[in-house]
Amino acid sequence: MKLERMRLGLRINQNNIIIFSTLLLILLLYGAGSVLYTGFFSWQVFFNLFIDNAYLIIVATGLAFVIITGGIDLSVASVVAFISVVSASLLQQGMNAYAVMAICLIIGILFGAAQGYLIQRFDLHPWIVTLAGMFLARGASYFITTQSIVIENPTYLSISKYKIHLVGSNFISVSVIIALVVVALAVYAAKYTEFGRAVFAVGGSEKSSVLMGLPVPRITVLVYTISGFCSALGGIVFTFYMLSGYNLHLMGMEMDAIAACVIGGILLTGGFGYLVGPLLGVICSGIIQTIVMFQGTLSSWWTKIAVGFLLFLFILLQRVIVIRRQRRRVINHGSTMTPPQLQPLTNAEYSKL
Amino acid sequence: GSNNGGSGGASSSPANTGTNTESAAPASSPAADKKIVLGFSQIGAESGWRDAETQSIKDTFGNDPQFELKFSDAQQKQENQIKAIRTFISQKVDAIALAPVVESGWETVLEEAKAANIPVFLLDRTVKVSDESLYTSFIGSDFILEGQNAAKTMIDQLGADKQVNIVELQGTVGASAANDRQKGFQEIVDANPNYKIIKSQSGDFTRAKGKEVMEAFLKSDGKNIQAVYAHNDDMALGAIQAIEEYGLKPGTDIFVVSVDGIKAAFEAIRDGKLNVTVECNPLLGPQLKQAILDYQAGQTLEKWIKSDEDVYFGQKAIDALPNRLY
Amino acid sequence: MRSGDVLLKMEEVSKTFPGVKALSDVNFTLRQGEVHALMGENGAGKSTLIKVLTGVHPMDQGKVYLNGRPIVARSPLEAQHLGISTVYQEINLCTNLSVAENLYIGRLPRRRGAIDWKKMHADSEQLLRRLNLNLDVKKSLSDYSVAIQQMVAIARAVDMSSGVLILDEPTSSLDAQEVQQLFAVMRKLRDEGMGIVFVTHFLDQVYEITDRITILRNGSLVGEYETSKLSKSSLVTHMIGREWKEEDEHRKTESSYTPEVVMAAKSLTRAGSIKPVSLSVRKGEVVGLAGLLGSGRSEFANLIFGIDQADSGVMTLGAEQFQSMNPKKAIRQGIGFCPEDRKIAGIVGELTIRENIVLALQAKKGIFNYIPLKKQQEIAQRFIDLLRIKTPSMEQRIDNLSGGNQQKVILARWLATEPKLLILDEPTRGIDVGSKGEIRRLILDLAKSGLSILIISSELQEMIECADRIVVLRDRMQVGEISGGDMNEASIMKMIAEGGGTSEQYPQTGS
Amino acid sequence: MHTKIIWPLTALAAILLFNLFFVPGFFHMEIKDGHLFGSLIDILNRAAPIMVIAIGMTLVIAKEGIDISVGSVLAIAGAVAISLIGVVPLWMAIGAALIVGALCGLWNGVLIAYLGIQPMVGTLILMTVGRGIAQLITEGKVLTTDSKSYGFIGKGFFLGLPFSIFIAAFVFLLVLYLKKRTALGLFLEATGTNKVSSEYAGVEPRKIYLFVYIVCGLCAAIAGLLVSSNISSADANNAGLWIELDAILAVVIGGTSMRGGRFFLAGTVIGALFIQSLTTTIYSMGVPPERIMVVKAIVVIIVSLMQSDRFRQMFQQKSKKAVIG
Ligand SMILES: Nc1ncnc2c1ncn2[C@@H]1O[C@H](COP(=O)(O)OP(=O)(O)OP(=O)(O)O)[C@@H](O)[C@H]1O
Ligand SMILES: Nc1ncnc2c1ncn2[C@@H]1O[C@H](COP(=O)(O)OP(=O)(O)OP(=O)(O)O)[C@@H](O)[C@H]1O
Ligand SMILES: [Mg+2]
Ligand SMILES: [Mg+2]
Repeated sequence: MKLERMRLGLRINQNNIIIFSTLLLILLLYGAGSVLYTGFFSWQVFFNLFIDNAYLIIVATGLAFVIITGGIDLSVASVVAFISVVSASLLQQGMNAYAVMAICLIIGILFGAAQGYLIQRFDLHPWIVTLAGMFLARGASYFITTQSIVIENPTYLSISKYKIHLVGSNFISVSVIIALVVVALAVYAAKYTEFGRAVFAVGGSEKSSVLMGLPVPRITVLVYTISGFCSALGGIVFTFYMLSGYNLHLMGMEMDAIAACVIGGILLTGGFGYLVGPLLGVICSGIIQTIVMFQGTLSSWWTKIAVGFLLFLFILLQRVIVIRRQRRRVINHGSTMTPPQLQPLTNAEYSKL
Repeated sequence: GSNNGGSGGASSSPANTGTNTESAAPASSPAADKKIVLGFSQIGAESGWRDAETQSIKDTFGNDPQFELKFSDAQQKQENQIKAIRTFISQKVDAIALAPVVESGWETVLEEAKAANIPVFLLDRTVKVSDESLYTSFIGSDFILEGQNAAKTMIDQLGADKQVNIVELQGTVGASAANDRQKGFQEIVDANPNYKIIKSQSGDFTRAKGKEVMEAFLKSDGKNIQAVYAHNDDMALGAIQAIEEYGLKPGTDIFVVSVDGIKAAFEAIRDGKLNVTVECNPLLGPQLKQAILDYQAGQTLEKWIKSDEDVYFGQKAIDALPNRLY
Repeated sequence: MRSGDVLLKMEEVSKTFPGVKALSDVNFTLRQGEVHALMGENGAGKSTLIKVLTGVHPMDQGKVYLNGRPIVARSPLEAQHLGISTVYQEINLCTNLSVAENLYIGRLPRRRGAIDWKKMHADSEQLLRRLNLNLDVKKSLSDYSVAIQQMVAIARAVDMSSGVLILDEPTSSLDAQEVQQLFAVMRKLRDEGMGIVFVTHFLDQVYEITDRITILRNGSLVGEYETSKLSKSSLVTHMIGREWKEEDEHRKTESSYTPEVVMAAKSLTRAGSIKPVSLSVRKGEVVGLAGLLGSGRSEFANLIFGIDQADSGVMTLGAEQFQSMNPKKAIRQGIGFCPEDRKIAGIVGELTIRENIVLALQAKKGIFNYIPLKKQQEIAQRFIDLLRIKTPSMEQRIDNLSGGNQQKVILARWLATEPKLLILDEPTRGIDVGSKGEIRRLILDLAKSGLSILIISSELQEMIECADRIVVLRDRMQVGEISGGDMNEASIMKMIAEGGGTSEQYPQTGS
Repeated sequence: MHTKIIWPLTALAAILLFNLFFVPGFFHMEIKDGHLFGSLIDILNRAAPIMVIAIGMTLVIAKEGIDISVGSVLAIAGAVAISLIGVVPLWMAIGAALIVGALCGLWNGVLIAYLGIQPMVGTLILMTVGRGIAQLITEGKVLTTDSKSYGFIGKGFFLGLPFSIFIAAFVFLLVLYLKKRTALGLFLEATGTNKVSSEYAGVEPRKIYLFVYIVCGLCAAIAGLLVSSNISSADANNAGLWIELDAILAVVIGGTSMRGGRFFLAGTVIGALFIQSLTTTIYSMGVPPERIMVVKAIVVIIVSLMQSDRFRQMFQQKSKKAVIG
């Protein structure tokens, strides 16, 4: 009996398992790529994962808050594209770069808040509201222009081209720093603020949260606002990356962002997950793509099949690891008569985030 | 700028040891036994036309022992194309070919390619960059010209003094091919007061959408339509079906003109259902190969290498049909 | 203010739900320093009164005064700010969060702007110790049983309350010790001058702890009484609105079982959950499973019904032997199982009462053997009448029913499958006195007609009154069996405490 | 229960009314070559694929799932059918397409029901891979067929009406039968609402899920036949692109909640008709293509607001207050 308890106590908690398995599989994939392709195992290839995906990391991290409350935001990709068009056209008219960034962030915040308000106030399903938001943001950018606009603003150019050198001549971009800061803030907010925990509570049970006296309406609006803000910030970062505004940018990227969250261990049903998850998810799909690119002989359709297959393999392995470790959850019965031993070993749950 | 295979952390990665010959000037011809590595970033496989382009490149370079082709499909996403170029750079290819999905947003990555001394050839669409030296050459056609040719041929065929109401099936909203084909066409049509575009709607470059939109046009304007201008052949083929189902004769009752020149369009011309197709040649492989070889030989290249293209209608199209590859 | 002053006053409160007049012109007064019982049959409107008070539902009309000042709470949050804290009938906590977070969310301790997890964990442990609970507060709440969750909800409310504390059936899943623990805390709070509203269907508890009783019937006020001046029988009479006689308390008079064994489990084991249990039930026999909270009673029932798979052991049903079981198979073999956690494993919230009742029967018949609507209605009506389920229509969504009526619907679901063996895990939890008696009578009648019943109940008295035989579990192990005249609370408690009796038969393994 | 359907009906009526005033000849119908002909018929015909997919999607959503792979499955089915026409008899080609669709559904079902992968992600895999497979089958080209009998499915006329309408109606009635005359509806709504309770009551949620995804795959395949036969060609790249969004929209407009539970097949059909009417209206109105998205967004929000109880309550309260005050 004692032994049993010990073993169970040592178990990694369910949330952690997914994060661990994701990390493990990322290492595995990266290792496989390095063995198979010359040039794969280099700092720059590794950094490129972050450079190329900085905007996605930001967007997915913002989205994660929404998903943890049990909602969804399908508008993120369109908002990024919209922001790119807005900034490009404003810059074209000669507006100050920082003013443009501020305007973009405000747009994102308002857009997100409006979506959140509709969802919360009228009890509409997030799928529908944000789907309309997706149409709206894409459509609105067509009102500005159907062309792509190149950005020639010197501030944007210099930010875009600024290289932060790490390990020799290898570099990362400013956007990577922004993305990592966003992730760090998100992790902090999720664990160390009342709001962060309330987000998890709402995801666990909205009804209970209301009855426990949490300001659920405010939280709901706020998570969509965060998602809108992150989309706008992602839009700015994406604009640095592309130096252009175009309404056809990032068609279907919302699925990438959602997939990143899920691969990173965030349950779409809400209530579970860690905020580093999206980052790991993005890196994982980044590696998959890099492998496919290094492979270099796949035709279009085989590329699709390969990407999907690797994704499948990844998710499958993740499930297998999780199921194997999970077994059946122990129901711990403490009672006045037979107090259960305290189990100090499960610290892992909270020290690990 | 530093060259990429330099000192520092890079040496810690096994992949970078040895075999780093082309950090010198790119014009130096490669060692006899060394293949010229070409990285080709293709948009995707969204149409038969694009597939023909891919096939042409693959055939040209895949069957040539002098070359090694690295192919990457971006699935319609610019980010993927940028990633692909970065990957090519880190793989140290000798040349990059890029069929850009959009015109803008290439500055940064092309600079990286330039810093790595890798020539970049653009295929079928060009890019907007402040510094023209970021790419070596653009090989492809002129969408505006295609639009103009479509309009000119139509006016020629129907007669300049006839009253003609045109409906336009646009490509994907915002796509440069759609923008320019519309622009070129509009320019010519606007110059003739007898020709009017009465409705314009996006058919997303697809047959199904082309048919659906045409159906709606026919329902609302019916007999008022004398001509259809489709931004690509697929939409035109869909529109032809819609016209037939509506009870009119495409090619006779309604004049149909489109762009691309795929084989099915030639067949439609043969059957008298399509009037004109303006060719937009996807078989760019040979031209690209020549350009790369010229570049390696140190020649200066033209900035815009125009592809060989033509306008097909009537007997000319029927004669050309047996030789169409795609 | 002194003890006895009016703390909370509700005047002329009305509330209508579609098709139901849940409250009509109800008055309610709570004084400082008292424990006030709110009593009534299932569906009388007790929970509704609490919910309109705390802003879960808006009230149609009526006024509320707190300390003499009119108040309107539009949400539980506002009610909390006014000093009213509540444990609702259906436990409302977030099981995905840790125990500590559930205790403190909404008011998490902070240090330099950030949540102070250390302090929170320490505080939580201390808080729970007041209720004599010793839990790992870092674990997620879902790792604990309903009873523990109930205690956590109480702890949260107790800690937050300042003025008014409302407890809606807090004791329904607690055992005697825990109830005593809770009462101790309640008495302390009362002595500190707090007003406590207490809802329960256990009359003993009412007489033990409360000072005053307000009785509701059919959404209307019957009256307010001092507990000490109201006899038990008149209390019940007021509640059910008719004369209540001792005969309504049904007891087992004679055993009616035959020697034919309906179900025999032999050394059913499941690692980490239950040690070998052997048990057989004869036709028409009522067997009780006794034990403390967490002794493994539900676990055993889950094994029989195939919710969990046994690692070893065999089950014999009729002539057939089974190594593994699943619910569908079990139902087809004539087993019915009324699980203890109504909200999670019992009701299907969005469906109607009719659909909830026929669900298991339909599963038994199979997907293509559809029960025609007419027949469904017949069945539903029969059980609504039989169990006196209080509802405006059988097409009402089940989650709009009161807690006790939901329980009756679940019972009806299993009776409709016409089982040979019915497992009832806490069948009378949350059910009012009147109906409890009826359910007991029903059990006895069913047994008489040849149905075998395995009953798990925390109310020992109830089990003693219906069962032919009681099997005692302790620490997830079978420790003994009592039958016939030996069955009384004392002997059972003794066996539980000592683990004595037939323990040689089931040698203890491990520590 | 039937009040739910009022809102989509109102929306549909509103858009038809709009057409009555603003699109001349919209309600005009004539009989040509023995079949009915007019915008309304066109809408029915065009809506058929979305309808069929949305019916499948309704079941999936009722169990609180989602299937975003339907567009890819549609493309695969079309590709399979057209590539096989001429090689094998027509019925075999059609059968093969349907079988492939069912297999796709089975695949989704296994991932979701038995491996416990979340529906959105589980079907995301097939969404990506599926289009690749469709392209593999067509080798990236647009395959065409001139089989008249195949073309009949999507553009033929039967009893004066487009044949596709009969197919959609058949699918609808079949699923309606399953819902009303078997316990599928009950079990589905039960598992969609509370999986644990249903399992305790002897329903087997996994089998239900599997079945539902297979039906959804089949529906997507049928839609694939309709679409590819309508244009007599299989376009692996574009067929059914984004159709999942329209289908989901149709389901939700029809009154089925994305949170699972109760589902309304008739509502879904009306939702699909509404979406198609909207699209056709936009086309015939000559709305500039770049405005379509915005128009659609606004209409979707208006319709869902109309469905929202809370929104209506707001107005009722306002009008009450107005009366009192
Ligand atoms: N949300 C709701 N919608 C419709 N009817 C409801 C709703 N909540 C409660 N009711 C109805 O109101 C009446 C009173 O229910 P309430 O829950 O207050 O009873 P109760 O006295 O708490 O009973 P119990 O002892 O069983 O908990 C019941 O008839 C119930 O069906
Ligand atoms: N997988 C498991 N591993 C270890 N212990 C378990 C496991 N599952 C259940 N338990 C323990 O088994 C015991 C039996 O729980 P069960 O719910 O059957 O108790 P019970 O006697 O029915 O009490 P209650 O009256 O609360 O229902 C509990 O102490 C629980 O902690
Ligand atoms: Mg109640
Ligand atoms: Mg139990």
